[in-house]
Amino acid sequence: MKNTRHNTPQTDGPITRPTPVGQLLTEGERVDISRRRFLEAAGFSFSLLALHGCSKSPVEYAIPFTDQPEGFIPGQARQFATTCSGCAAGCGLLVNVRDGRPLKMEGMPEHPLSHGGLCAIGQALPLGLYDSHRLKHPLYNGEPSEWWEVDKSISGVLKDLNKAPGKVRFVTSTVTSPTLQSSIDAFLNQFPDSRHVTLDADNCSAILAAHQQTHGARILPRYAFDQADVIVSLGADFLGTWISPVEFTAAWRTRRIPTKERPEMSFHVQFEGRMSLTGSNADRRFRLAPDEFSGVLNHLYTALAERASLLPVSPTRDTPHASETRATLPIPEADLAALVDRLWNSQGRSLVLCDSQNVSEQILVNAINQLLGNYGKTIDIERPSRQRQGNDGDVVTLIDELLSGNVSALFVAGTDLTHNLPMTDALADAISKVRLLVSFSERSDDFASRAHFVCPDHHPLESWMDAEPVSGIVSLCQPLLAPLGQTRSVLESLARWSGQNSSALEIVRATWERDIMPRTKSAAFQPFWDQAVHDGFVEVTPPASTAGEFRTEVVKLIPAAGAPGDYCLSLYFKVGMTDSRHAHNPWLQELPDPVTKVTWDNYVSVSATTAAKLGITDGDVVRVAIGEDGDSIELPTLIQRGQHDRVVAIALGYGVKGTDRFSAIGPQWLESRLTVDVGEPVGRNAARFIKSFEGALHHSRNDITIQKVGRRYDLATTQEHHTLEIPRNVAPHGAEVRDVVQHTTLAAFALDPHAGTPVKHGESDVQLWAEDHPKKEHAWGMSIDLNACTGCSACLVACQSENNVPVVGKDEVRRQREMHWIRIDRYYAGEEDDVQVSHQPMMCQHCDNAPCETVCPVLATVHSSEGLNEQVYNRCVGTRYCANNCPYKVRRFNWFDYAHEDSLLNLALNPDVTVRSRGVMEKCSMCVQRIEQGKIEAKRQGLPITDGQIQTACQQSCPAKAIVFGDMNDSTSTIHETQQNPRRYGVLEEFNFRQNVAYLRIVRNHKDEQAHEGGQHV
Amino acid sequence: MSHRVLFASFEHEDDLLAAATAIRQKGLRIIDAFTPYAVHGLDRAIGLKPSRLTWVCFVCGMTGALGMLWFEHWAASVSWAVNVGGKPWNSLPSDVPVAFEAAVLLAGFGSVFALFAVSRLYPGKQARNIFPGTTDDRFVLVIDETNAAFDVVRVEKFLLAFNVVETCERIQDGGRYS
Amino acid sequence: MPQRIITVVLLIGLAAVAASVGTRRLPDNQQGYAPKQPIAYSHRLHAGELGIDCRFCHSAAEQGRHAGIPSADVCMKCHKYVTSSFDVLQQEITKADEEKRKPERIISPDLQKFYAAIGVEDPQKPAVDAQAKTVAWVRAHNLPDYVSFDHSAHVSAGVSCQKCHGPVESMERVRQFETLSMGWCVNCHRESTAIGVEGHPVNASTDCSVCHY
Amino acid sequence: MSETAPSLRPPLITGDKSLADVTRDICAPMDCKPTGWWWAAFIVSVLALILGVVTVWYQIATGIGTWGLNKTVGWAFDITNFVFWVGIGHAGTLISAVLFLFRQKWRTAVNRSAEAMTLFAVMCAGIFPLIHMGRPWLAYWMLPYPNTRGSLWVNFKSPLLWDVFAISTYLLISAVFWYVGLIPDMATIRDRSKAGLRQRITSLLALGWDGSARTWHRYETVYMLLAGLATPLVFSVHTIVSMDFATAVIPGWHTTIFPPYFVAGAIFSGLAMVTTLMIVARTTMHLENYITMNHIERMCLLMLSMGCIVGLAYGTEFFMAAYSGNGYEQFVFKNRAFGSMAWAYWTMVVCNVCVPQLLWIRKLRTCLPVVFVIVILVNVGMWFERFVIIVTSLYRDFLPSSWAHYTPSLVEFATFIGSFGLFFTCFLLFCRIAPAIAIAEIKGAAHLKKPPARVSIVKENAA
Repeated sequence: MKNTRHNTPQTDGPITRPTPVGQLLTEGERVDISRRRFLEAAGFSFSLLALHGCSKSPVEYAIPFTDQPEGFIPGQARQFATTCSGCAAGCGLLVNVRDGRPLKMEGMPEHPLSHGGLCAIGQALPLGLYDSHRLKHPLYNGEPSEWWEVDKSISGVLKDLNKAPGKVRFVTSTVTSPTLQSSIDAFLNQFPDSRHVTLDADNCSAILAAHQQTHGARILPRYAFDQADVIVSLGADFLGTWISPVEFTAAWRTRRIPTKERPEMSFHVQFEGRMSLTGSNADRRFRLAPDEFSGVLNHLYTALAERASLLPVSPTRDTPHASETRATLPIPEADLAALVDRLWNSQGRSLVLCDSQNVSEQILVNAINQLLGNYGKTIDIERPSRQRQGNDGDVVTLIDELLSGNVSALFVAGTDLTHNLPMTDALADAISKVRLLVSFSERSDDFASRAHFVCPDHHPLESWMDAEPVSGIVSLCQPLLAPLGQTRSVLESLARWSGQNSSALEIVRATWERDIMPRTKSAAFQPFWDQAVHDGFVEVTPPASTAGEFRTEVVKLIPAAGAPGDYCLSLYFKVGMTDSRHAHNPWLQELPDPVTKVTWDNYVSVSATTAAKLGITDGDVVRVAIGEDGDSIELPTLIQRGQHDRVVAIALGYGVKGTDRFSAIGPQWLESRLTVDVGEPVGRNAARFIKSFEGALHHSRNDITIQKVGRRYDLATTQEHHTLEIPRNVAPHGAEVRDVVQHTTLAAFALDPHAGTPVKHGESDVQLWAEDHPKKEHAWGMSIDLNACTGCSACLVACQSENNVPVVGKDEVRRQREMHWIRIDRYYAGEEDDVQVSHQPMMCQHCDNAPCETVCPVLATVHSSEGLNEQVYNRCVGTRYCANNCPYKVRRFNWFDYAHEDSLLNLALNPDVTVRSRGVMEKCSMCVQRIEQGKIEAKRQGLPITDGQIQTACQQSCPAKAIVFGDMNDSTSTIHETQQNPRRYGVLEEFNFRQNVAYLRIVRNHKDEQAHEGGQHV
Repeated sequence: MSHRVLFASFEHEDDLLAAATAIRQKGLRIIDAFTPYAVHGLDRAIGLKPSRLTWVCFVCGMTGALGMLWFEHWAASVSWAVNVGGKPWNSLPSDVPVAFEAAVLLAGFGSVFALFAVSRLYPGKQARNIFPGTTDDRFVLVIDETNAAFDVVRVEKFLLAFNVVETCERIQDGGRYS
Repeated sequence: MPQRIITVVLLIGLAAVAASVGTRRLPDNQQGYAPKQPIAYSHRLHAGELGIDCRFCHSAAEQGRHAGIPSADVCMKCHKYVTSSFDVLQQEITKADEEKRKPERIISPDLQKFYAAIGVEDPQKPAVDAQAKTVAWVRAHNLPDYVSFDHSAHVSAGVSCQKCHGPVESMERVRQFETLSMGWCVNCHRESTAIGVEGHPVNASTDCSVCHY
Repeated sequence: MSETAPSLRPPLITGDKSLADVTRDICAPMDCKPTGWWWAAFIVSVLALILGVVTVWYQIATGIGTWGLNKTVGWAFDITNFVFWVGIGHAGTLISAVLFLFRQKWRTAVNRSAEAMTLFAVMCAGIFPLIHMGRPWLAYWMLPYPNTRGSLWVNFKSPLLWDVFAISTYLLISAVFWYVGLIPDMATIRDRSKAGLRQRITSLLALGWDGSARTWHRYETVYMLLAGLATPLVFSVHTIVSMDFATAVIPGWHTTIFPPYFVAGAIFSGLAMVTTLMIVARTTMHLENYITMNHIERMCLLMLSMGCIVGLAYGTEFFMAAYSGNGYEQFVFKNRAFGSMAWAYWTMVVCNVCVPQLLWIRKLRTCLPVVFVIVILVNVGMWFERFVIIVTSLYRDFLPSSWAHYTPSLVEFATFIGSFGLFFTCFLLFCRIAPAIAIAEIKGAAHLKKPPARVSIVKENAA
């Protein structure tokens, strides 16, 4: 892969005709569909004739530039630095642009936040870019219109507003962009009564509010997981969806790798109601309903306060509830005591987090962190994060204002207001009464469909923008291709309406010259700018901190609430989906949830006990309602292990308007079923359950009821059996558990780094045949550190994007025919109260003694001289024998011709990788196209291949850097190192398949020194 | 060269066999016989040597086996040596099944076509049955008359003992009778 | 003699089949394909007579998988001035001298087409419009889409252009010289690994994944 | 001198028949109009065949996805049917070739139809590996022919490739064997039918056969050779089929017992199918005198013994699994018997091991209806044997994460029915256009003692 980075690509020149997208065709065929269809119909006997009949192929054209851009090489990818816009986290992005097409999103290794990682959402950006359902024109009352017309009428209305003062409200999701912020402010300044309201669907408003009280500044601190020895998270899914998962994963990972020399790890405790990705990776996990957080926080605070001998002044004395709070403690006293010890012993090296929207709880959290002296150590409020600025207070006021009907103009950007709010008829009605409704949405989402004007923004890959996710780190977004539709940057729209006529580029440059450069040492702007564009980000001096001293007086224990309800509804966001923004992305819709492995749906997850109580099983549709007959929603059930018995969890961000487009996605045939019924959205919108009280929007509530509806609905899951234990009735004695995921405890590891190795019977490495297949040149290998891997599934989408893996739709997934080349196996073990979860990425193991190769009759899968298991699509006749004989079941068969009709969407296809036709087998190729390119690149420069020069797609953006790939012949390479790692093992290695993919054993930070023999005994 | 032959037809295989043996004891030569089915022991009775077709079969079989073994070896480890599942370039055991099949195929077809060749059986050949029913229920002996001592009447009388049904004389010329 | 007739018929049939197979190209064999180009560009003239290096126009061949078709501005490097064949221009100049007048510009019909295609009236002046559509050349060498061939790999290994493209410098219109069949590629790879290219040793692998992925 | 009438054995042909009678009786079905039964059977089979053709077309045009397969279970009905039909085929060869070598005269009654059955069964079998491919139109890539790919040959290490050779060889040899046996009868028909189409066709096929003793002599040799070749061929074919599984790594497939186990199973299923057909033919075509109870009973005894062998194999599998100490192996077999697809396993055991035990009782094995029911059940059971081996091994393999389920689709059922359609259509036509019993052979074997009917012409002349 080229690592030289370039300045902005030539987007104004004509985009060259992309090199023909690879199509796999039977011998003698070319890219004409008609004849392919004929062949299919004619089947075997005819086709022979057909093949001999036509040896002439259709004419292809080669169309050069009139004036070739500088440094442009046809068919070669060039990388451009920009910033990911999937969420507000602002990770650094390197985009591979080829022949004028952005193709593959890669993490930027130098980036101070993401450190080269990128999540599934970031990986999936191209599909959003080439989405044919994006708006191509502005809309005026739902009708396609022209910009001048829209501008004219909007400016007109705005003028009147100036005359007759009315409230102008501008709603956005968190704005980290200094430029956008300033232009919004500038725009709003025109009006007497105007406010910028920030609404985050996944908000941290309470944390900011809490700091307002404890530190006198409304800030979101920056958490340093790499500094923390003890991490206590109450519900915060910081590895999955909370604030900045990639950044946090990268930091968290640094403390999770024990070595022979330093057998140390951070200790991670998770209290949570549902099973989150973070919880699944915790060392110790307690089931705690969101409404029980306060109890635990009270306890931790009082206990720590006593330790800190703050007793006399400790607020525990002057609250009558202190005793109760202890009484109603849902967690074993001993466990908490132990935890308190650990925390106390690691002052300044611990971290306590909570995702509650309850300010008083967050104040306690701050107090605890203060007691532990974490501020300034693991919690940075000098250079706070700006990744969540959502302010519930403002939103609630806005709702009131709307209801009272004195809002005269409402602008919405970057969020779907009406989808993310608990809508009522009154509110909807009130909104429809607003004089001017303007949406900047890329698609006609729920609000856009109500708005008078839709002024579609560019896709982030088409426009200039910037971001300051963490104060002091400013990054740039640059356009990577000319806009595909007649869209317009928000910046430009706002400028127009404030009377200027400047382009987005000018606006951004202006801001940078005015605000950003002064914060650096640079003197001249142009070089500074060029460098910034090249690097994608600059580190500047952060603004002076506004945070004051900690105010103990505001700390109060939380009075135990009244009797809790039978259930506690907990609304959450799915990894890879988060809020509604990405609902139109089929890659993300088909991405199995890292924990539940469900695709294409949201659902009601309950614990097994509760399910039994309600008499429901997986797939039973239930009605969840507020109170007895309040607002309700009908969704299928999913029984989730490790879930709190009272907690009922539903994912937000579903039921998005327009997702009925996916109804007929995937193959349609005799017995196929639609992905969603015609006109139905994917999943259901649970925003109606968001509870607004005390000026905050709460994602959990107690006043709900559940009834069984009696209907059934099969969820499409990619995994049917969820444990490594064999069902009791068929488990052979002594082999009840399969040791494909090996793990041990830190204590055991400290004693013996090889702890956890299962007892082997005899020598497994005897070779039956002569060793006559030497790997002279290279020996490609991969190793995956299961201790680092969180299961975040970024690699799935990375692979899908790199290797043109098709989307097959819900029905095919239901039939266990998903096509992902890399999957992440998730296994549960242990008791409900302490479920151990392990994630294991599984892809082709590239065995040197590959069972699949031996059985292929036509030599379509053979072994390369560099240790790769090659799959030659155009030779494959599709007997599926190889897949049957694959012990890992990682081979994927093209059961149908998967749709490639959408010519715009086809632009997202990687021209380096053949698009497989019906009837051929495919599987992980270890990104052989990258290997070949790397070798050619090296040959061109006459240099040897350096370690890390060639990276597989999954490895490149792994936020946890769990995947290592390289040449095992190169004694200096990292992969060569991992060969010696005591935790190294191979899945099913006792069969002597001689895989070139190895795994590093899980080490859990437990005290008990009894190492587990492989398996998942707890 | 052409010479006269006597046809004698019977209705039962036992008569045929008895007659054939008796006639050969009298020193007469039996040229051939026509029967609806393979009469057991007739070959000995009219003095036919064991067929050499078994050798054809054997040779074909060996050709098939060895030829295929060589081809498999050549294709898999000389012409284009491909690493399949880390197996040795030339793994003899896996070559055996195909070689065996080839042997059987060639042996089978070889011997059958050999049969057709030596017995002059080919599509479109017209069978000349002097007595109809040699494919149904008649058994016919063809006796050589070239011997100077041959007396048709005496032979016919002699044959009566074996319930001969019918006799007639013909000229034999090469393969056919007229 | 029915059997004779039958055999004869069979033999004739076989002969016919054999003949047809022998004469017909195998499927997917495009050898000799020489499409007519929108502009009769002559490689013989440019690469042969004028001896311009292949890589002057097809510069990408050294850096990328595609050799690339030169963009109009590359052509204009020369054809800004050279508007017709040399002698024609010469005659005009001498003629003009005799007639004591400025030589008028002569533009050969094919260059006319070219200028028109890229949207320039007067070669001396820059193109009126950068967006002008360019010449749509017809691809003479098409590989199936499941084959990936990288020019730079071969050029840097020292394989001459003619090895695959044949004597282009002598072709008026470019034609596919070799079969470009898999067997042809593979055999060249084997050969090169065995005896090297241009004297120096190379490792031209015959792994499937060298071309198919 | 051949000592005739080995009358210790019950006669092969009951009823007092002359050679001419035999010819007439056997050729009767070809002369007279088909019976109503025949028409009924024929129409049903043709309908089934049409259904099969349509579904195969649909599936080739749409994709293998129209089957119930998934990422874990890559084979199910397709290969099950393949092995099933090959198995059926084997009994034909067994009866005609093996019994011939053992000089079992009683075979003559059934060998012709048995061979025909082999032929058609192998045809049905051959279809499945073909259509189970993702790209059947490229099936010819399985053959090692010189090509423009440099030359890229085939993988002689793949059992599937061995299959290609085994099955095609088996089909060809069976066809030849069948045809060679048919030549003398063709001559017979040629000579008894008056000039016309049939006369012309049969004389073409008879290759000018005139029953010369010399030809008979060579013919006997070649027939014996063919029988000698076909016998090991049968064993090799099913051994190779079993190697598709035995050489794989999947627990439940990776077993050394498979070759004998499969061959026994094949013969078992084949016998069942032959008997089925014999009973049908006997009743519908009035061949009671040729297909006697004696034949039926012998078949039953053969089946009984095969049933016991198969039963032993089932037991051995479990023992080996338990004895191996290999957890994966042990699991697969426990799972077969008690897992979610146990029903299939127990169907197999009941039909193949338990039911045939009834044949110990003479009363039952001489009662046609009972025998008929039993053989049908055995057919079912043997189909399930293959299904169990293929599916219940695949759907629960090494990594629990990829465990899946399998439910067949309509297309699969239709294709299966279609294969039966093809089989019976061919068989019924065969009964009409070719002698269902080898005339020459049965004449040779039967030793009819009927004295000559007519008085010799020669005698009169002499008197």
